Parts: sequence; structure tokens; C-alpha cells
Amino acid sequence: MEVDRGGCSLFGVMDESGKRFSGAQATSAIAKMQDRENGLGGGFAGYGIYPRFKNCYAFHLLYDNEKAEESTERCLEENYSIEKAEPIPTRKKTTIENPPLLWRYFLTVKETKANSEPGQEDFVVSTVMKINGEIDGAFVISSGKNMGIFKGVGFAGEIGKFFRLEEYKGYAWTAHGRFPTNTVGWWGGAHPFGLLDWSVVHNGEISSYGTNKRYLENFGYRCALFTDTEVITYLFDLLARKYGFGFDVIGRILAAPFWDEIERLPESQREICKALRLAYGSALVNGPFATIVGHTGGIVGINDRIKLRPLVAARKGSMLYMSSEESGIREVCQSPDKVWMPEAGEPVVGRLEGAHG
Amino acid sequence: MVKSTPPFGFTIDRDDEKCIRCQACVRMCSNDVHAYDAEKDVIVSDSTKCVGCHFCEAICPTSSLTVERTQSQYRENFNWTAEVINDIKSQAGSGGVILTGMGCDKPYTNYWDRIVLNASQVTNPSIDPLREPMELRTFIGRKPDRVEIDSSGEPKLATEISPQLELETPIMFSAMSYGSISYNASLALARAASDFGTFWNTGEGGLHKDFYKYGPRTIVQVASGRFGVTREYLNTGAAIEIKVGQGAKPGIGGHLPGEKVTESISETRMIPIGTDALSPAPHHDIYSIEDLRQLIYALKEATRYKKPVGVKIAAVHNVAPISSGIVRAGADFIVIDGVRGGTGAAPKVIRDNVGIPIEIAAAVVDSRLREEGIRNQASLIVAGGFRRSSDVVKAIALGADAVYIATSALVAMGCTICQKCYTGKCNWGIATQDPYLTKRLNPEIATRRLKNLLRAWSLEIKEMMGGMGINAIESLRGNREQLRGVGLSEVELEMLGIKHVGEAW
Amino acid sequence: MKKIRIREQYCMGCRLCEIYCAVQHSKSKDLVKAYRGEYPKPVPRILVEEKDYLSFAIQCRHCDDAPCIRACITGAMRRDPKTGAVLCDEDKCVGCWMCIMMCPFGVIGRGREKKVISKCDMCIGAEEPACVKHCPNEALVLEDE
Amino acid sequence: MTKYIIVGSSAAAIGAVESIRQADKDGKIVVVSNEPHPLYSRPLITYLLAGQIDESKMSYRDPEFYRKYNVEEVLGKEVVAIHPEDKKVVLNDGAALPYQKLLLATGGRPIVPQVEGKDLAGVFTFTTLDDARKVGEFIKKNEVRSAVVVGGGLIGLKTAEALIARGIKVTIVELADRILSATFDRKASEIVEMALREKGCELITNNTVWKVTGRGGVKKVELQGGVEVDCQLVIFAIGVTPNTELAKCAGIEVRKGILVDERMQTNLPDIYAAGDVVEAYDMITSTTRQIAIWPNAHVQGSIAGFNMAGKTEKYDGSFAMNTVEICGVPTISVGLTDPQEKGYEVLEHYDEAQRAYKKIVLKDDVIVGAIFVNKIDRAGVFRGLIKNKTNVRLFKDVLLRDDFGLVWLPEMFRKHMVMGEGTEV
Repeated sequence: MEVDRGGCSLFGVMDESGKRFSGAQATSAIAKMQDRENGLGGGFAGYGIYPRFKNCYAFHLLYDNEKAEESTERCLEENYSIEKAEPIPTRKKTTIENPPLLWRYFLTVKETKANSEPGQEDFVVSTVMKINGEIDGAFVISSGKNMGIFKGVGFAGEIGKFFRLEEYKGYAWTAHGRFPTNTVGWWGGAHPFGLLDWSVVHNGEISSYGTNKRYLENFGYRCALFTDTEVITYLFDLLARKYGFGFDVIGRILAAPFWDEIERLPESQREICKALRLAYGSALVNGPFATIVGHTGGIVGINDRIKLRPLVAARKGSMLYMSSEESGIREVCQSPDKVWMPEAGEPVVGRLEGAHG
Repeated sequence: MVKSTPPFGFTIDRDDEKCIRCQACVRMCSNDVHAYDAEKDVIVSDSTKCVGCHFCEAICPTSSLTVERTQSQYRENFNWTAEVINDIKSQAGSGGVILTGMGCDKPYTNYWDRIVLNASQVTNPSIDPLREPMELRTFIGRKPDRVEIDSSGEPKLATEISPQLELETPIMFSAMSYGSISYNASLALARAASDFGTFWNTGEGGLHKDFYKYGPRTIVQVASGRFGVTREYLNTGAAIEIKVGQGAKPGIGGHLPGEKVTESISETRMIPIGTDALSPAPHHDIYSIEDLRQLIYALKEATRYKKPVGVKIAAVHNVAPISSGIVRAGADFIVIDGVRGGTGAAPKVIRDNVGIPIEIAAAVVDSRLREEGIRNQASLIVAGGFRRSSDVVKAIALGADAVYIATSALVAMGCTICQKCYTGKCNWGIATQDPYLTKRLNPEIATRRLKNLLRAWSLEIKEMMGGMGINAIESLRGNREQLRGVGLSEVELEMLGIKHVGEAW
Repeated sequence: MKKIRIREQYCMGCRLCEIYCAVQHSKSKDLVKAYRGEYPKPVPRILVEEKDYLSFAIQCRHCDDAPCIRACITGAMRRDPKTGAVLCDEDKCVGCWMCIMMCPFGVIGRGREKKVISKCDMCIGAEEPACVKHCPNEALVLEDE
Repeated sequence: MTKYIIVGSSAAAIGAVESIRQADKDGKIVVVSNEPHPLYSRPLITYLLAGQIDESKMSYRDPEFYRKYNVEEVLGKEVVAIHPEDKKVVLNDGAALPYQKLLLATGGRPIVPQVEGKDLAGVFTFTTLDDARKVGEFIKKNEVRSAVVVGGGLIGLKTAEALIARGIKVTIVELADRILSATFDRKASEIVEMALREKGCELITNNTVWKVTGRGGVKKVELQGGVEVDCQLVIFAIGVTPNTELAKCAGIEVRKGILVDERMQTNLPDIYAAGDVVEAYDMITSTTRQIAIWPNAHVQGSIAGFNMAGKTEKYDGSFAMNTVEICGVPTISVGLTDPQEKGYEVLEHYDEAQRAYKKIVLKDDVIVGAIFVNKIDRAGVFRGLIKNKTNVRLFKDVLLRDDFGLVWLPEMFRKHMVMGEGTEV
């Protein structure tokens, strides 16, 4: 899609044991692949970074002006108890220019609004849809628990420094360096894209966008940004959170095996794959892409069904790495135990020990 | 008064230098246009009898014949065109309804010609269909709302999947009854569909016993006349289509004249030889949507829920809500036949004035079903004047699951759309039961040509999909972002749900 | 050997096979010239039989046990060792008509110009016999036996 | 290795050689011929005489035929005796050749009536190449301008035609009241007679030559009733008698011709006979009789050959048939063409303008004979119907049509014929 066009670099790292480490790794790995970006956008998602507020929805917001800030805060106050509100700390001395107002809020849903967990999540989603869709100049960057997205216009490495990521500790990080070809950079349009604890960094241009978008519309998702990342995020939200599919199944939906591959499968698997294509054909993501999806339970990397975009993975002990280029991994892990190129459509799944999904 | 008959429309131009008097034209023309004058050793042609089917042109070994359109000229008049004047003269003579064949030929906007497709450039790669797999496989039938997988132990599918038709290309042959077309034409459709992995449709004339072996690739129709409908017939087909309406003649029944009811047709239709086969305008057991639901379920019961049951309607003003009703009545697929859909015989006034174009109908039905969250409950098949593979691609991008072609299939078999199907004198051996004419259609050749057409269109569809960077037809389906309108008004764009050319995503 | 199979159900009686056969065996081998310029007019070696709506074109069947070869008093009628076709050497044929009498298909005729017989020669040298090539409905097909 | 001896070297012998070699690649084959010439076609002698062909065209097969088929030729020798008990044949030079299988294809010889002057120079019979050469030389040497042909049968007429072609004035003398009386009916005879007369040929019927006169050479013939015809050449063509003497002496059963079974074997083991010398089954008359025609000889020789080489093949019989073109009038006659008994149905049509005559003789709705004059192109179809004893009741009314053909046959039979499908015929 327009906003995502181009090369782009992706990086993801996690410690499956749950040990937390600083955002510096992700910053230097993505900076290593600077060739793949053009300075019009970079960003990070960190998981496990707000242990003090781990039961709160952490909203990262960007405002174009104070009026937007006021309207948004009014909206939040109406619906949530705000445990804490503060500007997101940034470093002043960087190359980053004209940052918008950046705030974060730690929120709990007022009981009058929703009391069950799924209900709360749906409520949060509707809040995000509302702010992003209706409040001019305000944009929710992330809205999950114990996680946050940091992104903006600039080279990814500089964005990492700007947001002082080395000062955060998380068990999983994803990073993105953008190379949009024909749009002016906009902070909200940078990656990762997030909804609840989902975050998506994406390299590609999906040709099934129209189909995916209209499919998602059936379920109330409004694709306001016209971006692939948005669509992929919602697809994950629908398939994983709402339908409860595991990532292997999601892989077989988003990057469905070809019919002749399906025909070669044993019968029970064949039936499943066929049923998935029948039911979720409109969720098939077509065209070139490599995507790393982060969520509370870990990170997942996936490629399109004919692998038109690069993705390489590596392991070292409990550490799992994914990157557009091996150089990104070598930058932070000189001698991995194993380095491999995932097959087209084969998800690489990093699971937080003890987590579900 | 002087007999005022409409002037004829064609002239036969014979290059006498090239004519070798072989008399192939004389022997072949079912309209007796050509005659050999032995005394003068020349062949003379009576243009007044010519219907413009071009068979003689095709058969002439020296290409000495050209069938040319000539119209005796009246004074120019935007309103009182030659067609209008001739129709009036003809009716003043006959006192009857003007019959015609094939689909509406009036110049209503053809939106396919006003829609262009997208292609990948630079930022994402187009896919070469000759090197990479490119999937056109299409399933017709109700899709599950959700797939459940039983993961206790070896993962197993826990959702029951409704019966589906599996197509290797999203193109099927639309309903043409044995009776309206010849045995050989039917046979060719059946064989081509079977060989290619798609489906053909019996139309309302029943299924000849010889064709039962093609049952697994046959959609059997249940129309208002109920011709040839038996339990065996229903169970032989792969799917059942309740025909409510037809694009060429919405709201009108069918009429196969007794002369065409030969022994074999009478057997297939289960009516006496030589009697007119009349299909009533409505189904007399369907006066409401509840009645339709009963019929759908009666047919499902009769086939033990093993076959998809669909409903075909003509595209009319209310097509979207009607479609929604049909889906809610339990149809597994819905067929919309647009105004350009063909027929063997229809009153000209109906053919040319009733119904709406399929492009708009396809778009509004797809949107409506999505809005109501029931799009997955039935497949959407669209029909009515699909002329080329790009029309198919555009229809699928608008939201159709598959298209039906019929006129194109007939053209592949030789038809030149002379619109005289109703006369039963089709020189190409298609729309006739005259054994002297039907043998002209060698079903082997016709099968080959139909398969070639399917193959060619499928290849082109793959090329277009590849150009868009799409390698599975699912990702084209409903992908209106790949479409742009050219020179269409706001309201047309809105109906079609597409943007205008020049607009990016 | 390759033989011409007749499929009467597809013969539409256009008689183009006769025309192309005659032209193939004409001097000019050109449709218009052969028919408009040559005298005597070229004669086909294939015959279309017609009755009501039934018709078929028939030419020498190139029988395995060919009575015409047995009956030939000159040895002109012989089997081509390469193709298996039954051919008549017009230089040897004296026009005794023995083969005409023997042929149960009635597909050997008398030549017009010389006193020799005229019969299908499978268009020796051509890729496909003219009748097969030009049959618009594949009522004649060349098949391997 | 089997040793085959074939006596005779015409159609039956060739048929036999071709079949033996199909079944037995190695067996030794010896062909003994009393003529000094290699393989040639006897029916062509009239064409040779007419100057239509030269001698180089006389060979009935490739001149290398015997060599290619690995056949040993013994030419110009006569077999004078057969010793069945020793399985030997004795030649006129005293040589004895042993055989394991013997085929007698000795053919027939012309009948010469015992009339006065039959030995005069200028009197000939006309069945062999030597005859043709002699007659040819005689004509040249004596500048023959007129000739009498005795006998209005096929050989007589073809000879007469040949002489006419050489510019000789010919008179045909026929004992019967018309020419070709054995194979034609009166109408057909008339048409041919008309053509002969138009070519200047004179026809004398109901008469015969009783005396040939002349000094040193023929000057005239005298007929019964005092009629005299001047001529320099007389050719006797009144018939042929089979050469059965050899067989008779060896104890082989002979009636008019040698008697054979379906496998063309005589009553003696390993001795077969074929061609003009045998009496074989006539499908129409249901009798055995001599049908001395070329196609029969080849088929019989071929059947004999297969059986001699150990394969079982049966001869299903034949019937009289002939084709001749006289003075531009092509004719074909098949089977029973002019039955005199009751119980036959005759369909006939005569086209005056084209002198085209077509006659079909039926018995119990089965065609048993046919005549075609001038329009003969599809006569073979009728021969086929006769051979197959096809019941024609359903299409009898169209048999005489010009466009009668296979399309009128019953569906199953037609499909079998045309498309090669259906039941065996």
C-alpha cells in the first residue's frame, strides 16, 4: 500500500525465557540495515517494558496540537481511570525534527463500560477506532498492556535514540526502518502499527488489500490508514484474539499453501487446509510481504506464500532473532547457534515461556 | 396499398471471378439464399432471405463471398430509426410480438468497458504465471462462518463444510436447454466442462440420458416448467439451480415450439412429441420468498443435503434486497443474470428494455450481502454478456465468485450472433434440431474449441492477476481496489464501489 | 498405416472434399484455375453419397486384402510398401476396369483424360490428404491403423 | 525345408508364390512354365497387339519378382508326368523334380475347330505372348488389311478391337445369334454390336466357319450357307479348354476341370490346383464349375499357397463376372445376367442418349446378377451385394438410380462398410 511501499527493514528479537533486556539491541540492529530505509520513518515495539503498570492499557498517543490533546484526554477520562499520564521521554539532541506531542497514559476501563476481559478489549478497540477516526490531529500509536510502540519520522536508529530505548527493558522487541517511495513522512504512519498488544512491522505491498479490507469490514474493523500493516494487525486481532487460532493456523490462512501442496497433505490436514481456504480465502494476504508481529505472548515472523520479501531467523540459547538481513542479527549476536531462512508462508514463532498462544 | 414489408439487411457480394460454382453455399444455406442457375452457369443469391449468419462465407473454398450489411436508407431521424420503422412495418404485417434471439443489443453503457485494471510497478513485483503457480480454483457453495479445529490429539476439522462445487477456473457454462440448442452443442458443453474441471448447466430442458455420465460436472436446473425434473435428475447433477428469471427476458416464461420437440427432446423433457413446451412466467409454487425457501429445502431434502442448491434471477431494480432474501431463504449460491444475457427466443421488446446491467447488479449484490454479514453464506455467480477474460476479472474484483458464459461459448462453437435462434434454422448447427443442420456441429471440434476458450481466458486471467501481484483468485475476489472507473459519474462509481482513474488507494 | 476414417455423423454434405480432391489432382492445383481454366474439369477421386440428411464422403479404403490388387491384370494396382496405400501406376494401367468391378465400395472410377482408372492416392507426398485437410467438420480424419 | 513346385506361371502361380512367402520365408519354390518367357500377363496380349502397350509393359509384376521372392524358374519346359507316390514331377527333358507340395496351375488352351484349312499360314489362336508376337509379325509382313475373328466372346472381341485399332477391317463370326451371349443379355449385346459396327466391324451371327481357303496363306473363309469373307488373317477364339491331361494321368479327379476342395487341394494329398484349370464352387449356381477369370485365379492360387505352406485358408467360391471395354463401350457383367427360368425379378433401365444400360437380376430379393454398359463406375457395389447375398428388399426401388450407392444400404451394414464399425460382414 501507498504508505508502506518500498524496501524497508525489519528486526525482531526476544528472549523466550522472559528475561528482559534493553532496547539498545533492536536500535543497533535496525541501524545496521540503514541502507534499506530512507529516513522517512522508523519505529519499535517493546514488550514487558511497563511492569509497574502491567495491568493497565498503555496508550501511546501523538498529537498535532494541544486541542487534539484536550479532546482526546476528555474522551479517555470519560471511559477510563487514568492511572498515570505523562509525556513520553525523548532525547532532545538528535537529528529528529519537528516531533509531535507525545504522551502516554496508563488506563483501566471503567467498570460501567465493560467488565469482562474480552469486553474490555473490544471496548479499547472501539476507543482506538474512535480517536483515530474522529479526533483530528490525535493518533493512538499503541494501546496494549505492558508494551509500547515508539515511532516517528527519521532513520530508525535515530528514532531509537530519540525515544531513549536503551533505558527500557523488555523481553521482546521489534523494529522497523521505512523506505516509503512517494509520501511525506507522517509519524502515525510509521511502523510498528499497533492495536491492543498487537504490533506489526511489515515490509511489503499486499495486492489483496482491497479483498482483505472488505473482509475485515464485515467484522467492524475500519481501515482508516489504507496501510498493509493496519490490515495485518486487524487480521491477527481477528484470527488470533477473536477466533483463537494458533499461529500455525494463522500462517495457513494468511499465507495459504497452494492447492497442489494441499492435495499432497495427509487427509486430516488436507481437510483443515481446504476448509481454511474456503472460509478465510478473503484473509489470504497476497503479494510480497515479510512481517513480524509482536504480542504479549511473543513474536511471530511470517512471509508471503512465495517469499517475495526477505526474512532470516536465528537462535542463540533462549534468544530468537528475525531480521530482513542477516547483518542485523550478526550486529547483536555474533555467533548464533542456528541461522535459517524460513520457508514461504512458514511462520517463525517465538513464545514467551508460560504464555498462551 | 403497396405491400409495406421491411427491407432486408444483408447483401451477398459474390466475386464471380473467384466463384468456381462448387455450390457449397447452395447446399449449405438453410435459408435457401443461394441457387445455381444451370442455364447460365452462375450462382445467384437472394439477399432478402439472408439472416447474416456468415455460414456460406465460412464454407466458400475460394472466399468469393462476403456478407455485407446493407440497410436501405430512410431519411435520418434520431428517433425514427430504420430499426424502429422496420419493426413497426413488420408488426403491422404480422400483428404479433417481435421475436428475437441472443441478448440485448442496445447500447446501454457497458461498464466493463469503462473499468480498468491495476498492475504492479516497482514497489511490488508482478508475478509471471508461466513461472509461478497461479491459482484460479474456485468453490461454489455456502462457506462456513468459522472453522473449528479439534486439537485434542491429531488436529481434525470439526466444522462440517457444506457441499461445494470445485472449479478449476471461475468460469462456467450458463444454462442452455437441450431443445434450444442441439444435442451436439449440449454434448460439447458437457464434455468441455468435464475435461476442464468446470460446470455446464442443463437449462430448463432436462438432462438427456446420454449426458448422465457428465452428471458430476452438471448443474441441473429446475425451472417453472419442471421439464425433465425427477429425483434421478436432481441426484445426477452436481448442483441444482432454481431458475426464477433470465436476463434476456425477466418476468417472461419460455416457449419451445412443438416442431422442435423431437423424439429425443420429448423424452428428455418428459412431454409428448410435437407439443409446445411452455414454461410459465412464474413458478406457480413460488409466489413469495417463503415459497422459495420451501422449494430450496424440498430440493435439498430430495438430494439429502449433498448438493448445493442455488437460485437464478434476472438482474432487476431490486436485485440487491432480493438476493439478500434468497440467501436468507437458504440458497447456497445465487446467480444474477444481467440485461445482456442471451436467450433462444424472447420478445424483442422485453429483451431490450427489461433488466439492469450485470456490472452494477454484481456490485450492489456483493455489497449488500457483505453489509448484512451474509456474503459467506452463498456464492455469487454472475452472468449476462461476458465477452472476454477481462470482463471476468472485473466481475470477480467487484465481488463475484464465478461467472457464467453462454453467448461466448456459442460464438466459440461458430455462432455469429445473427439473433435468429428462434427460427430453428441455425446454419451452424447450434440452435436447431434439424438433423441436416445439427450434424454440422462436430462435438469433438466444439469441445476442443470450448476448452481452448476456457484455457485462453484462464491464461489471460492469470496474466492479469500476475500483473496485479496476485496468485490466488481469492485475493482478487471483491478486491475493488484493483478497479478504477473511466469517465463514470459519481453515482455510477458509488454503485460499483470503485474509485475513478487517477485516484490512488 | 495411416487410413482415412469416415465419420458419417459429421458429414454435412458440403462436398468440399470433392472439390479439394479434384484440385489436388488437377494440373494447376489452384482452386480457381482448376475449375475455371482447365479442361476437362478436374474429377474428384472421392465421392459424397447423400440421402435425405445422411451423407458421407467415401474414397478408396486401401483394404488390407484388396480385391482390386488381386484382380489387376497388369500389376498396375499395387500396395505402396512404404505407406501401405493401394496405388495405381497409371503408366501400366490399360483400363480393363477389372478393379472397378471388384471394388465393393465403388470408389474406383474411370479417368477422364486417359483410359486409366482414377482412384484415391492418399495425396502421396502431401502431409495430409486434401479431403481430410479441408473437411471443415472433421468428418474425414487420418488415423493410424 | 519344404519344397514347392508350381506348374504354370500366370495369375494363380503368382497368387500362390505371394502367399507361400507370407507363411514360409525359406521354403524352396520352383515354378515350371512351358513358355519361354518370364512372368507376363496374358490378358494384355490384345493390348500389345493393338499397340496400346509395348512388351516392356507386359510383365505382371516387377521383373525382379521371382528373384525377390526367391523363386527358381524353370522356363520353356513341360511337365510331362506326375508321380504322386514318389512325389516327383517329370519334365520333358527327362529331369525329375521332387516336391513336397505341388500346385497345378496349368490353365487352359484355345480350342481349334477341326475345319479345313486350319493349318494355313494366317490362321491363329490368340492366348499367349507368342501368339501375339506371331500375329503381329504376320500382320506387318503381309500387310494384312482384313481379318476374320471366329468367336464373339471376350477374347474374340478384344482381339477384334485390337485388329481394328491397327486399321484392319474385321469380320466377326459368331455361332450364336449375338455376341457375348454367355455373359450378356440381348440388350447389352446390341449396344456393343452397335459400337463395333460403328467402327466398321462386320458381324455375322448364327453362323460359323467351316472352311479356310487360300494358297500359301489365307485368302478367305467360307461360312455355312455359302457366305464367303475375304481376309488375310483368321483368328479362332471360340473358347478355351482346361489343361487337365497331366492331372488325369496322375490319377487326380477331373470332371471338366480338376476337382478341388475348399482348400484347393485335389483328391491326392499335397497336390493342389488353382486357376482356369479347376472347377470351383459357384456361389450363385451352388455348383462347382469352371470360372476362368483372372481375379479367381489369383485368389485360388493364393488360397492354395497358404494351405501348401501349412496355413488353413478356405476358398468361399466365386461367380461369373467380367469386364470388357469394346470400342469405347465399357461393360461389366456379374453373375446371372440373363436367366431363362422363372422365379427371377429383373430391374432394368436403358438411357438411349448415353446408351447406358443397367440391369439387375434378383431372386428372392437377393441380387444374383447385373449388367452395366457405358456407366460402370459403381458396379463393384453390386458385385459386393451379390457376393454378400444382401437382402435388398427395402431399397430395391432405388437400385437403378444413378446415385445408388452405399448410402442406401441398411444402417448397420452401411456403417460397417463406411465407418468400419459394427458386425462382421
